[in-house]
Amino acid sequence: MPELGKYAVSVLSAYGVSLGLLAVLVGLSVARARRVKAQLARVEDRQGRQHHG
Amino acid sequence: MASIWEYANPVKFIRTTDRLLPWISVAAVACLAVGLVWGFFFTPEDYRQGSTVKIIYLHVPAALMAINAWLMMLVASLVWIVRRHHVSALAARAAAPVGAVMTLIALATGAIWGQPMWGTWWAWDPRLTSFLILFLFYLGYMALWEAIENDDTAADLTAILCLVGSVFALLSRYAVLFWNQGLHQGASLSMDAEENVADVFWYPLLVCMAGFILLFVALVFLRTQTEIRARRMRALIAREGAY
Amino acid sequence: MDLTLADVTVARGGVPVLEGVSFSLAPGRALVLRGPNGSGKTTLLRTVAGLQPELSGTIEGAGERVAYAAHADGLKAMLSVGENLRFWARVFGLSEIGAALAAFDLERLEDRLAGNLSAGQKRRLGLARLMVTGRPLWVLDEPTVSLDAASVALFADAVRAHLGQGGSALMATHIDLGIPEAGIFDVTSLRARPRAAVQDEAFL
Amino acid sequence: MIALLSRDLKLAVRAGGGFGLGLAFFLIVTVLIPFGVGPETELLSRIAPGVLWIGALLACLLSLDRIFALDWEDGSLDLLATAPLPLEAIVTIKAAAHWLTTGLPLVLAAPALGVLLSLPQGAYLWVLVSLALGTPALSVIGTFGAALTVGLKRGGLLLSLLVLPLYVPTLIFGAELARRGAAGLEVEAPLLMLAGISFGTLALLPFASAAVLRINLR
Repeated sequence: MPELGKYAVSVLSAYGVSLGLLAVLVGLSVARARRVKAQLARVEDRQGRQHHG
Repeated sequence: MASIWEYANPVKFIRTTDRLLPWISVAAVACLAVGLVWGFFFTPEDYRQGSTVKIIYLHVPAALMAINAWLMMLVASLVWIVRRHHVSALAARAAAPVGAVMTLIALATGAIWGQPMWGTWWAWDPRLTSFLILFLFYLGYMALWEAIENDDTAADLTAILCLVGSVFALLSRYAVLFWNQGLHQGASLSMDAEENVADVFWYPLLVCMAGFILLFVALVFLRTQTEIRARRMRALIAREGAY
Repeated sequence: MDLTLADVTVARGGVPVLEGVSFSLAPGRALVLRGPNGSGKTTLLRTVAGLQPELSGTIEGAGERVAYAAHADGLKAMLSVGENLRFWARVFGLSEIGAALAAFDLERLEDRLAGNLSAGQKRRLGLARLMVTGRPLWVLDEPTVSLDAASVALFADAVRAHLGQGGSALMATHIDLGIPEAGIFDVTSLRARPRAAVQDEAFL
Repeated sequence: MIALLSRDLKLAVRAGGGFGLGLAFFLIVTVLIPFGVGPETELLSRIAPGVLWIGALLACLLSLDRIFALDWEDGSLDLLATAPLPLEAIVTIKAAAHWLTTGLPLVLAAPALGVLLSLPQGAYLWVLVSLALGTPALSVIGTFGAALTVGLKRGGLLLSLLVLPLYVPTLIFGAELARRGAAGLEVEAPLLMLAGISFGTLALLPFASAAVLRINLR
């Protein structure tokens, strides 16, 4: 751990806030990507069966 | 020779980006890890700013992407208006939240950096103020996408809003510079990368910028895929109802 | 000049509702569109009026020749009958409203606020608006809604007078107006086969 | 064109037209400010130009959703679109009518409200000039926002969200012009910028508004 001196709180909170925001953004993006992909697969599956069966 | 417009086909876009996405994601994480660790642990303190200089490894790349994301949306909107490629409109939609978060990071880090420097969390510094206004533009753009039900109408209206907004964002930038010149003469924060940043800070910063760019590209690819799939799902369900 | 539709496809919200619509309407003639609810009559009329683009095919003789009247009359409740009519006359570059008031028996109501009219009276005012546009092609969507028998007769007379002056009328209506110049065009057989909206095609 | 303008003006002043609402709102905002910041004359007179600008801007914003919503609901907008007027002319007239019924009264009321805020003697002229020059831009930009949200239910809040960022340059240069004029500083730069914004938006934005309206009508 580097010596951050009197600005330690500022530096650490900047990193914390930024990485936290990025993590939320990535997390939400990936979660929605998975959800939509699964929903689409379900709809495609259903329609595929209807058309061929 | 394949035309670049081939990638405007949704299926082709998904297939291509599916192949690229793992590589870009890995590269993004690697660059971010190297750049941030390098910057955080292995760079000296600035003689004037102390350890707060370490904030630039987040602030500068985020600010860069905040503006570039809007530029990308502007280009995508123009492509949609001129050539009417659906992927283009959806890519603009996908980029907006990423740009908004980048703007938020730039704002937050700017404010946190400013706290010890100015002695206050927020100063109406021209650059920070401009980013605040940019954030409002992002909010309006996203809200308009959400509010309109018909997908093509939403794409058309948001594209025009993006065009008009770009002009006004530029105007606001000049207005803000003009407005604040009397308040903080010369005291504005000079976290410009070019100015007085020694090589020792500059190299890790470059790596971080590369990391943010790659992260942005990866997120936009992923989110555009999601938008395409959501659109396809709506289309399939609508067709189901039509037959 | 005739109104001519050649192989026109119209869409509602991007979904084709009528396709292969072809007819032509000569001056002095009227054409009544028939078809069940939701079959696309309104969409076809809006397309002819130029409010939405046709998906394919060509429409000639519409554009600046159209006076359009829909379910909503475009009346301002806080303006009098005369003011409403005079406004639309001036928008279309005219000023004379006397004939329109007389034709729809609105003369006694001229100074009454449109907001105080009954539904049938409002409808009559909305139709009187057609006469002050000076345009030859009337495009009418269910013009007789909320009109009583006497008012329907007034309307039929106005349409016949319009046709007599070389105008033409295209309308969607279910009742028989007793206009001998009118032909019938049934859209039922032209309903588009169910399919996806055009904006969705790229995603299927 | 004159027919449309005079109809809109007539409608605005008749009962239920909403004329005067903006003015009343302007008055209330200006009266509330001293309750919020304290009655100290010196402070009030310093912030007066800015307060008058903010008040005028908010009052303007309040009436934007009426520009197209009423004509949309009763079908007039469809009928106007089939009239021999280009949509560009229609949106310009709509903006002009909004300015005449909202912006102009605000400009004229501003000096009177300036008295309540102990606006300095020399500032009256510049507040008047800056508002007279800037409020047309507010109406034109607001018309664009109204055209964007015309068919939407609950479009009012969205309209504010879309329009407020677009108002930033006008507000900055307008308030700066008033402030500098009040302080006796050089006013040429903000004056030119404000005039440029007003004429620029007036010349160009109607095309965007008409395009947006056309999309919303189809």
